[in-house]
Amino acid sequence: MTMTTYQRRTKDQLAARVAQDIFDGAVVNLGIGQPTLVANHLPKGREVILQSENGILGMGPAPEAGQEDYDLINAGKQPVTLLPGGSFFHHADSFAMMRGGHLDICVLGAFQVSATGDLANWHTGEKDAIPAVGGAMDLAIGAKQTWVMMDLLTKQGASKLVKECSYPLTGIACVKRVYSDLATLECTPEGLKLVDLVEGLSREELEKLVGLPIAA
Amino acid sequence: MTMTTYQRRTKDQLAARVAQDIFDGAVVNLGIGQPTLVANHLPKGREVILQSENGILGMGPAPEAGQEDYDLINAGKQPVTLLPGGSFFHHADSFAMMRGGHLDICVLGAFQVSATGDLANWHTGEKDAIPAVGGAMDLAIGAKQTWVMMDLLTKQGASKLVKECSYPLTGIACVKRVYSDLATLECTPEGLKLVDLVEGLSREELEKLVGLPIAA
Amino acid sequence: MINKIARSVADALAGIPDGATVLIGGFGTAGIPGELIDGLVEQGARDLTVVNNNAGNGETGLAALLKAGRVRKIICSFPRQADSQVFDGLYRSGKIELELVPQGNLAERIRAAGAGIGAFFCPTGYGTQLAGNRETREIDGKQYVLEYPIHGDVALIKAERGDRWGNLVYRKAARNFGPVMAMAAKKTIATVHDIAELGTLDPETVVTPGIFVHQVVRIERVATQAGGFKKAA
Amino acid sequence: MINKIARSVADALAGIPDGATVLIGGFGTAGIPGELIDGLVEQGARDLTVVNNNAGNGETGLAALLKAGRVRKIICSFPRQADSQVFDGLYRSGKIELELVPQGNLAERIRAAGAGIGAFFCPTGYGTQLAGNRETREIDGKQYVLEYPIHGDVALIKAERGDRWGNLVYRKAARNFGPVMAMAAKKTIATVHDIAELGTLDPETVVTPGIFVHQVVRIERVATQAGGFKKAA
Repeated sequence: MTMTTYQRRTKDQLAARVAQDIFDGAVVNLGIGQPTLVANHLPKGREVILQSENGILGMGPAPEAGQEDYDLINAGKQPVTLLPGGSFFHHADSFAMMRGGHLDICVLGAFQVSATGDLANWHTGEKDAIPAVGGAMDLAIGAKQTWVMMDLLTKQGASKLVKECSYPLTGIACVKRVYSDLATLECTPEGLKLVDLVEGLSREELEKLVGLPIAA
Repeated sequence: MTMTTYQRRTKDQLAARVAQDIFDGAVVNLGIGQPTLVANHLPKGREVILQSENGILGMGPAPEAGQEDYDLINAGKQPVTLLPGGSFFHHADSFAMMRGGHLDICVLGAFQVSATGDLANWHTGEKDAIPAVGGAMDLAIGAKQTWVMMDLLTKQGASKLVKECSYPLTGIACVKRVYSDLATLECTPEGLKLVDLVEGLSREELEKLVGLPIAA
Repeated sequence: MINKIARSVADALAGIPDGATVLIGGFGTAGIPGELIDGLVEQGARDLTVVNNNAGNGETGLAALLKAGRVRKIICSFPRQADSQVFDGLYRSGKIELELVPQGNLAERIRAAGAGIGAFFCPTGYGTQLAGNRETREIDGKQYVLEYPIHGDVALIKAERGDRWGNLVYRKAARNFGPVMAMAAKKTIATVHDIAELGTLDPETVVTPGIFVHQVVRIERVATQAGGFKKAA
Repeated sequence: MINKIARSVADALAGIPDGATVLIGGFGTAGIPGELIDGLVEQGARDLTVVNNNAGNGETGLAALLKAGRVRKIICSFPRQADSQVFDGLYRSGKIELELVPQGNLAERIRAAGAGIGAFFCPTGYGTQLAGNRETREIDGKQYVLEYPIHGDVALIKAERGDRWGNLVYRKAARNFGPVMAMAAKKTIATVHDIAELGTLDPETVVTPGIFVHQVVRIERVATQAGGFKKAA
């Protein structure tokens, strides 16, 4: 029996990995939570426009302490700023952007993603849980490309990449790419396809962790 | 045989008659052609807001000669002005106003109106005629009250108030009132109802001209 | 003369009946018509259906309205939050009905009500629990769910400036649901921080034309260093 | 770096293929992107479907495009006008297809395309010739007709000012179809009279956010006394 050694991507490394694939000029929506980190890692020289569901295009970084304006917040309700060129609009216009296919990329967190790109990220399905969906379903099916950013395994070691989601769905066949702490994969109608791996991990080992075939 | 003498309302008298029923604070769309005249006869002291389908609320009178701005025109493509308090908006918002039931009154011309309020005002139905509908169908069914302003009879003496429209319909059961050169009438599910008559004309004579029962 | 400026919150809210559907603007800390919600608690209408993005935070505002037992049903996209304890309690004890709606459907259904649309086929939520047993249809190879408009009896919204015709402009992301809710209600009541003289709002920049607004009430401004609003304590 | 400013009309229009659906803004004398229509005549694409409120006036602009035999079909609300002789001739001789659409349906169908709506039930035209054999439905006691979105391959619109991100503001009633057409096309090309430095357009007053715009071309202004535009001779 051989032991392989590999290092999981840290949260910042993962954010940087996602950021690397965001092209110059892209209009991007970064979901609440971990995806927000991606903004800190956009490569210099790329001009990327961030959209926020609550009616902002051209969102900038958090303001300095004391400069917070609670009329200028992101979807996670944290104070942000507006870049030159930014604009404000109402909720129906904002979701028209999202649902009408105008965003180039959205990056979301997930509980589970199926090999063919089904997404579960809004509800654990537990009986006593109070559900909340926000804009997740609109983003998932609306953007030109939906990317998921997550740890590959749960704390219990179960794969969050699955044959079929057991949690309630957010959208069907909507995820194009999964960026995880161990690997980057594509979801296709034929199943998972490998994009890259952390050093020291092989495709075969990844297949074992995930329990699903992963095309090279 | 007795001859009655009565005077038809002139175009300006008819416009003044319509204007008399437009209440203070009303938001009104005046159709192309004769209805436009109503604006000149609004009683002093009433503040009425005119909407134009091409994205104007608070439309004012025609500008002085030499002051025309061809970015500021009405639905009939004539230069107009904007009153203090007026605003501009795009076509979908403008028709949302019209179709969403936000206009208090619209005043339209007509080829025919049925006793129950069907309207025909967009197309004569002639084989070689090129049809054009514009915003007529939206206005007819969208305003809280749709009023028609027309001569009661064609040049050939036929009644334009009919049992059933023979011209292609603009909308069904949408006309509430007809203001004509001879009388003002209401269209109801039970048929026509008299509101007023020009001096010297009796309800019975009007019924003969129209060829339909007219409730007192 | 047209004068939509109300003398007080209480005057503006007078006449809201029991059983009304109340659209309430706001997203996060921005655009919540706090004074109008407090006024609605005072005003006393009960058995309300409330439409808002959330289901109340902390113990004030919408949470206070819920706590007072005045809301029969809430239509929202994101009820569960760290401080949604009032809603959570009512929901778990079956004392409030929840219609959970994806946020984009919420905005579009409200707009549809304002625009006179009878229903629309929408891609969001297809194949999920939230599509429930709604009608679905494939159009041009894509799956859609049929969604119906959300009409309000009253809309309570927060704007920045308004005039006696009811024209409104907003401030930054406080705009959010305000413009669509204004279109969708029989009676729209807006708070503003400034009453503008008629004709001083630039006609190019009016966001909500006065036709959609029925009452405008001035409220005090609580500015932060950045010129924005302090987060409720 | 994002730079949507095109060097010329010809550059902006390059690549429009034969068979394209072209949304063209404008209502009456206001908001017609004359320079782009002239450029499209030059550019040479044929077999076009044109979506515009009218079907051309006089002999220039859209009428010239029709006269050059480049338009297979026109979708509009008001083709017949005193000076629509070019369209009239083509239509009477069966050389152009006409889809006549009530103006509100035209605007709403274009918006639906931009907003990702699959179809919608709409009250306009129910019971009339223009509803054709479309599906109808009674909803809450009212009759509706099912209408489908109008997607454009290209939108040609006229705005007043724009920046390198594609943000646009308009002037008075020249706004008309511009903002909805910008949303509904794969490629939106706007003429402006001024290029604004990025950040100088007030974010509160941007009417079309840059996400909906792909090319911005500056054209000359022809001012009248009132600051508006001269009617084409």
